[in-house]
Amino acid sequence: MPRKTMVEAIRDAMDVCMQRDANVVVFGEDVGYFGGVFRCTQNLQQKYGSNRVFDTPINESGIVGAAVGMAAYGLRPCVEIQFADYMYPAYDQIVSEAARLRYRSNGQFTAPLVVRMPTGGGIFGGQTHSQSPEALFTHVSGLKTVVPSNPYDAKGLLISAIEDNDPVIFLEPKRLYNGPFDGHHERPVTPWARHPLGEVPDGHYTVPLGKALVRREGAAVTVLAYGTMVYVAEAAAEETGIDAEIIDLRTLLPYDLETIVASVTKTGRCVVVHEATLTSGYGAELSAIVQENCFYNLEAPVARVTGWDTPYPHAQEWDYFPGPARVGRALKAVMEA
Amino acid sequence: MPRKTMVEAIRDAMDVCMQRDANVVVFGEDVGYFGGVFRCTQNLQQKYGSNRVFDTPINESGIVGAAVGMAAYGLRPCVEIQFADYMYPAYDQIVSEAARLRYRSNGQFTAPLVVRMPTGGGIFGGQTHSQSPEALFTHVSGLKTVVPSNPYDAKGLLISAIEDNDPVIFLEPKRLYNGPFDGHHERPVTPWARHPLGEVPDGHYTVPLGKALVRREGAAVTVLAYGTMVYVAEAAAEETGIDAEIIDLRTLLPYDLETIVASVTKTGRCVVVHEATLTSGYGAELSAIVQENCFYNLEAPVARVTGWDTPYPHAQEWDYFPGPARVGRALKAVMEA
Amino acid sequence: MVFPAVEKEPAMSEPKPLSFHVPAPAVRPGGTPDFSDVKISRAGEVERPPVDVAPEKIREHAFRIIRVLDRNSQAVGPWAGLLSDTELLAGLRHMMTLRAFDARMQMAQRQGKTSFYMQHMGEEAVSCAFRKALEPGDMNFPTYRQAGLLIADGYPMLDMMNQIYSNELDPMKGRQLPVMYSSREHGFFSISGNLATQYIQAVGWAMASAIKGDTRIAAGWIGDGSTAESDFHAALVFASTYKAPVVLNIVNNQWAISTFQGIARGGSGTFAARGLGFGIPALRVDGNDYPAVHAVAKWAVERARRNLGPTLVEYVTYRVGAHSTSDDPSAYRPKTESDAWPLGDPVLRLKNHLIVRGVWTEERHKQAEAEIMSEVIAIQKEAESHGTLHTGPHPSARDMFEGVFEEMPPHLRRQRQQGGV
Amino acid sequence: MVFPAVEKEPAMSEPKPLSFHVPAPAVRPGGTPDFSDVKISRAGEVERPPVDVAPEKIREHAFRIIRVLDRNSQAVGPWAGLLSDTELLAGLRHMMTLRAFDARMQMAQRQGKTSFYMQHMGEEAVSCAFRKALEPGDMNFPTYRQAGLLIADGYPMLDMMNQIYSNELDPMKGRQLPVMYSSREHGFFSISGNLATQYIQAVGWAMASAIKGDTRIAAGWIGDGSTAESDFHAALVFASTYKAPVVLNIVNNQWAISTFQGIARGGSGTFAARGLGFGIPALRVDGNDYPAVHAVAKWAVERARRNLGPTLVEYVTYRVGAHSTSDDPSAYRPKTESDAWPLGDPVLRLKNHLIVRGVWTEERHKQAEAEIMSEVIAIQKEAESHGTLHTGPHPSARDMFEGVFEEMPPHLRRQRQQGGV
Ligand SMILES: Cc1ncc(C[n+]2csc(CCOP(=O)(O)OP(=O)(O)O)c2C)c(N)n1
Ligand SMILES: Cc1ncc(C[n+]2csc(CCOP(=O)(O)OP(=O)(O)O)c2C)c(N)n1
Ligand SMILES: [Mg+2]
Ligand SMILES: [Mg+2]
Repeated sequence: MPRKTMVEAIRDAMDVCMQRDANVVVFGEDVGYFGGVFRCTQNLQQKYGSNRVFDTPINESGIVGAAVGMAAYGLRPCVEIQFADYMYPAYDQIVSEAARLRYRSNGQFTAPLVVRMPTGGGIFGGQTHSQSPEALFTHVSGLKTVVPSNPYDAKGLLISAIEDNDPVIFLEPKRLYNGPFDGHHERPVTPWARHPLGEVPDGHYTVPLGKALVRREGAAVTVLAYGTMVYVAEAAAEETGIDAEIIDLRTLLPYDLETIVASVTKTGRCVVVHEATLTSGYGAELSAIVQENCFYNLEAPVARVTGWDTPYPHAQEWDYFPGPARVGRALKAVMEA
Repeated sequence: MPRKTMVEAIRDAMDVCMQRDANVVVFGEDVGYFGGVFRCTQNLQQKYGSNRVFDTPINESGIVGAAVGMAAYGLRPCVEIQFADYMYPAYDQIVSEAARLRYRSNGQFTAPLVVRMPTGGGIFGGQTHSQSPEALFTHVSGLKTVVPSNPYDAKGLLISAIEDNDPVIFLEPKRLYNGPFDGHHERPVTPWARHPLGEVPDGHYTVPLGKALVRREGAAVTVLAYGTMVYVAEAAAEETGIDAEIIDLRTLLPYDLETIVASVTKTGRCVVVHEATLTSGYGAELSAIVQENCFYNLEAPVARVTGWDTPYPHAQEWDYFPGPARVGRALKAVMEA
Repeated sequence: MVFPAVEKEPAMSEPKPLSFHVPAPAVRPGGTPDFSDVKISRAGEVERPPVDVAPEKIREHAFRIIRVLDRNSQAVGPWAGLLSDTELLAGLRHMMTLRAFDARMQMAQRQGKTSFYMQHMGEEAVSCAFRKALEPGDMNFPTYRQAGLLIADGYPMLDMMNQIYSNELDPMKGRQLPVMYSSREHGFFSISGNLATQYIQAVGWAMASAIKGDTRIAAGWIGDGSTAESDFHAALVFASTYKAPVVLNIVNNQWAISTFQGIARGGSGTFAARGLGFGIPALRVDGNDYPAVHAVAKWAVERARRNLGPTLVEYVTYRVGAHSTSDDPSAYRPKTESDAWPLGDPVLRLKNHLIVRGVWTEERHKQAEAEIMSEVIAIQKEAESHGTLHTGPHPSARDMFEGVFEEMPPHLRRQRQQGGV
Repeated sequence: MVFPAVEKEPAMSEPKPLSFHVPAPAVRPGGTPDFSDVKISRAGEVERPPVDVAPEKIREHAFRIIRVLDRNSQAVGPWAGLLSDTELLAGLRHMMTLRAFDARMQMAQRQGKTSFYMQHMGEEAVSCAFRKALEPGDMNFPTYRQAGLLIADGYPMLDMMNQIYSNELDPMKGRQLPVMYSSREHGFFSISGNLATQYIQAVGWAMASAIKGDTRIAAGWIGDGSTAESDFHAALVFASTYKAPVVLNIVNNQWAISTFQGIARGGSGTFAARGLGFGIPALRVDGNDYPAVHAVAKWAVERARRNLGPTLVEYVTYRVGAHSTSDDPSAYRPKTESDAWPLGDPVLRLKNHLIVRGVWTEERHKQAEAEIMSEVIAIQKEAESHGTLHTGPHPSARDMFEGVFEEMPPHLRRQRQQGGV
């Protein structure tokens, strides 16, 4: 099977959708001629013309606002915000408009659009190229929020997102674009070409929204992770020798309660990991639903390992990033609790 | 002691601060000549002149952005967003600018500003006059978030907020402006003039940020609440006869872990209540920290009673609002668990 | 170093202290209304350029006011003559209907039958006449003060009232506020309530139409105060860059709640002037002059339809009533200000024009008023038979959980169960 | 009913399908650079109005380019003659220093000593000359491409490098990206990295100065591409309404990463034209012409200082280098495009002017180049002795937890403990 990087898989998803549905359009800052600063839309303009793939002025509210209008017209816009850190100017259009349009108009108008954005740290991007704002989306009724962790899922989930009739926030962990990353920044990068999850079928397939996947089976403790942290969790499990079951959530909303509950019921222990700051992060919701649903099975408090409650620093990237050592310590602590 | 409504108490806080500190300025949509759509700034322009109290164009990003510049200059802006539902256009200035300025400039520049906004439901305001977006602030490092529940606290907390050297989000439960509200919408409104917490001393006093208050002592279960839900929780406790300890958090960030932990350690049970939608609401964080800190004391899962995960509806206001019946059911369930 | 040292310049003479400027209206409550600063062009005076005119050729149009009906109620000048008597009479009927509807709904709110209402008094011509310049399939992105678009297009008033009452037949199932209508069929996009957000959506819709090689166009709507919002800029940037087939309407009714237009407008002279910075042709029109509104709208719509790009239109009018039922304007403007408004009343002006044309009389007008009012009351009775916000019946709690997504996800199903519905 | 029925109008003749317009640059990689569409005024041609001119009197200034240095390197026209030889020589030195600094830091990034760098090549005159029009105490709100403001004001280059290296002496304690400097002392507001947000902050700062009756003014900075951001609008609205004492600078370097200026500019002709819609005087100036930049800046600064309100200034220049070290422009524009840029190189032009003036020679220039470079290298060595991003030492993990708030709240203290620092 062909191997693809995550960038190529994401591009392929858009390509497949544009081929199948003339209503799919792609736009954003630098996504047209240049193909995006991470090259996720490279060659799409050449292939589909600037009628369907085009550069926009630098105005994130304009990008999403125009997409809402287009989606209401009948198109399926798949737009890019250059970095998740720059989505705030578009937040009003996402929260007040895209998310509520179906509801408030009783289905007369809908907003089937996808907002793609690179997210997460690990690239020395500092405060403005490293953020993980997923919790700001999962709190908003009417949005779906997706975070793929590998090329196969990225393509399948993005196709599902574009085909979905509701607005989907598609967060791409940029540190995974070229290969998996387990937090061992001092080690050489593994490219996707040498990783089984780099195998990406040609053509159309989907990975359903709302379904998590057990990436690693285990009996001792459940780790709830997504994006880059899936690999960090794997490394931590290997390195501590703890028999952790690692769940890759893939979709944060709607979340896959069944898979989560089944695992924690089995293991009786749970560690939640994410890159975003701790307080009011998505991990808080995970912690809350785990203890609401598995209280009587829990043998230790649900632990969270996350970015600290500071802006994302530059020099202290590896002090901030919740790497395998920190996750490993949490696993041990939970096992000993 | 003089009795004041919450509107009067809030106005008084600004008045006291403007009197004491010539750098305090107040502005926002309709806050100048008219005194604000809820009249919180009434007569302040008359008293302090339009140099210090003035109307702004309708641009929330402009209001907060200008406030950041003014704060960096050395003023202490206390600005109003007309409804919390309309803060989204200002979210970038709050999150990316006000919250991070001290950090990124290593203290060279700071943003001592207050953003006041009416929040919460109960007034048939529908989707755009009822929201409770506190979790969108508590997730952001560098912001303090305050929600008063009565005139005394409102004045004391707002003075603290204005005097604080960091940006403070000050959420005013609009349903409490004129009197406490326990969710029994069918009953006549009690004005603050007939409620002990309507007693507001003249002149300067502060209620410290970061300190919760036990509003009602109890042994059976801890209720964590803030704003309007404090009264709903009280009603639920009365009506169920459950000996609930009700904590009014007052400041959501930084939160008062000590008071929370002391109470839950004592009661062994905890119900978290808020108006905002459930998923990734601030209640998730409360639930998480309670079980992280009191796991071995908990005799039942921490329960959450909140607004549903839908946009705030109009006709179904009382189906949506987490009133005393729903809170009461949760109290009973937690006691029986 | 090879460079000579710069000698310190003699200190500049100490500058004077700066002072802060806050625009204020000419008059406040207690004062005598004064609109002498409102520069009003004579009817017939402003020229009618070809629709493919280069925007820079008509910059001055952004500072004048296109008017058709003169003091003698005659239609004059290059923008006159587009509408037949029957069409003008229909326009009169729409405006009168809107006014009667407003009166009843305002009263219904006062009676506690609904939570909230917003009227159009004084601005009826803008939305009623604009609607008639559009074709079926075109899409408006309105604010809460363009119900005339629905009435002039024949949207059932019963549906409007059902929504206002949030009753069992509310087409929005009780989820949305009163007056925040939505009708795809009538080219009326769901109103948000968040100001300005929909202006850029209108541009996006228009871009989509152009992308698909369609012939339908869009119209965005915004108030004078809301032009200050940032999405106004987003809309103008996108419209200018992609030459989107959209008409960008600004309804300048002089007030934004308590704030007079000078706060939003600043030093620009007019709101239409905002278009100058984007190379977008910008016109101003007497918003209380039905034929003028219609003619300018037609011009702008034709530009869009012929793929000539966006047009910005400022409708100069006056909000005679309160901002909404939550507001009392006597706190911030003289009570009699509306009487002094120099552009008169749109209903009266069209009525007088029709009388001058010989196709209308005072008697028929009175009769029509009575007929319209009793029709509106009949519909109101019917609506109330299906419930009011106060009494019910309402859409159900089940309806509250529906429609967040196309399919209800598990967490919401669980919540609905918990809610016991 | 008293109204006659409206007969259905005959259907309008079927309109042609719309088509979508996306602006594209004249040339792409492989093509021959072509700037023939850039209209360039002759040096000395554009008049110099009094600073209290009414904005509507100088609308055409938004479409022309103020230039001082002519083809023969003479300073000509009404904007010439403000600077002494020594001042011009200092300007040359600042620009040369910035260029040398850029060259070294660019290389340092390539060597892995830091994560990221952004250079100024071709745009040195803009920030270097502007700084000299300000007084101490005035405040800039810069973007990442105005390091000339620091260099021309004597901010220690060592501090800049320490920040770029995130080393133990980094004045920002490793928290902020390289090039996102901050210096209150040098009137240089902390750079955010989020585009356009600081434009409105500049207006707010200026409003504060006016509120306090101070004499200090502010300057906002933005790139051509970033004028599309909504905060640009917020800034212009507030500046226009409150007549804030602020200079609003737009650096039009033709590109926004890969996107040519036509995408942001749309149909407006120029970026300065954006001011027209706000009644804000708008000037365009040759950004590669040191004396012209300085003269226009002085004019705008004087307007602000005299409480005459905001001025919008567009600096027409060209981004010769890549957007940043993460970018390779050969993917989206002809490699030789910068050679074809009609306004030349700012360093060369000032150098030639000084030679024509008889105060400079080729030899002294070479010597100065060498001297500056060795100074920069010496400072770089010193900076590297305190660490680079690659090798350390860095600010500590403890520093990471500090400064989020004035006082560290309990939850952060607990986290710092957990982090073991
Ligand atoms: C984003 C946002 N900010 C504030 C408000 C509150 N608000 C509702 S209407 C209004 C005034 C609007 O004035 P204008 O645009 O002139 O429209 P008009 O009411 O005069 O038709 C304001 C401030 C809102 N709805 N949305
Ligand atoms: C809000 C936001 N959106 C997007 C970006 C990513 N970005 C960084 S620089 C840039 C281009 C800016 O171009 P321009 O304003 O012309 O400035 P220049 O780089 O040419 O100096 C973009 C899109 C950002 N930093 N902030
Ligand atoms: Mg208005
Ligand atoms: Mg640029």
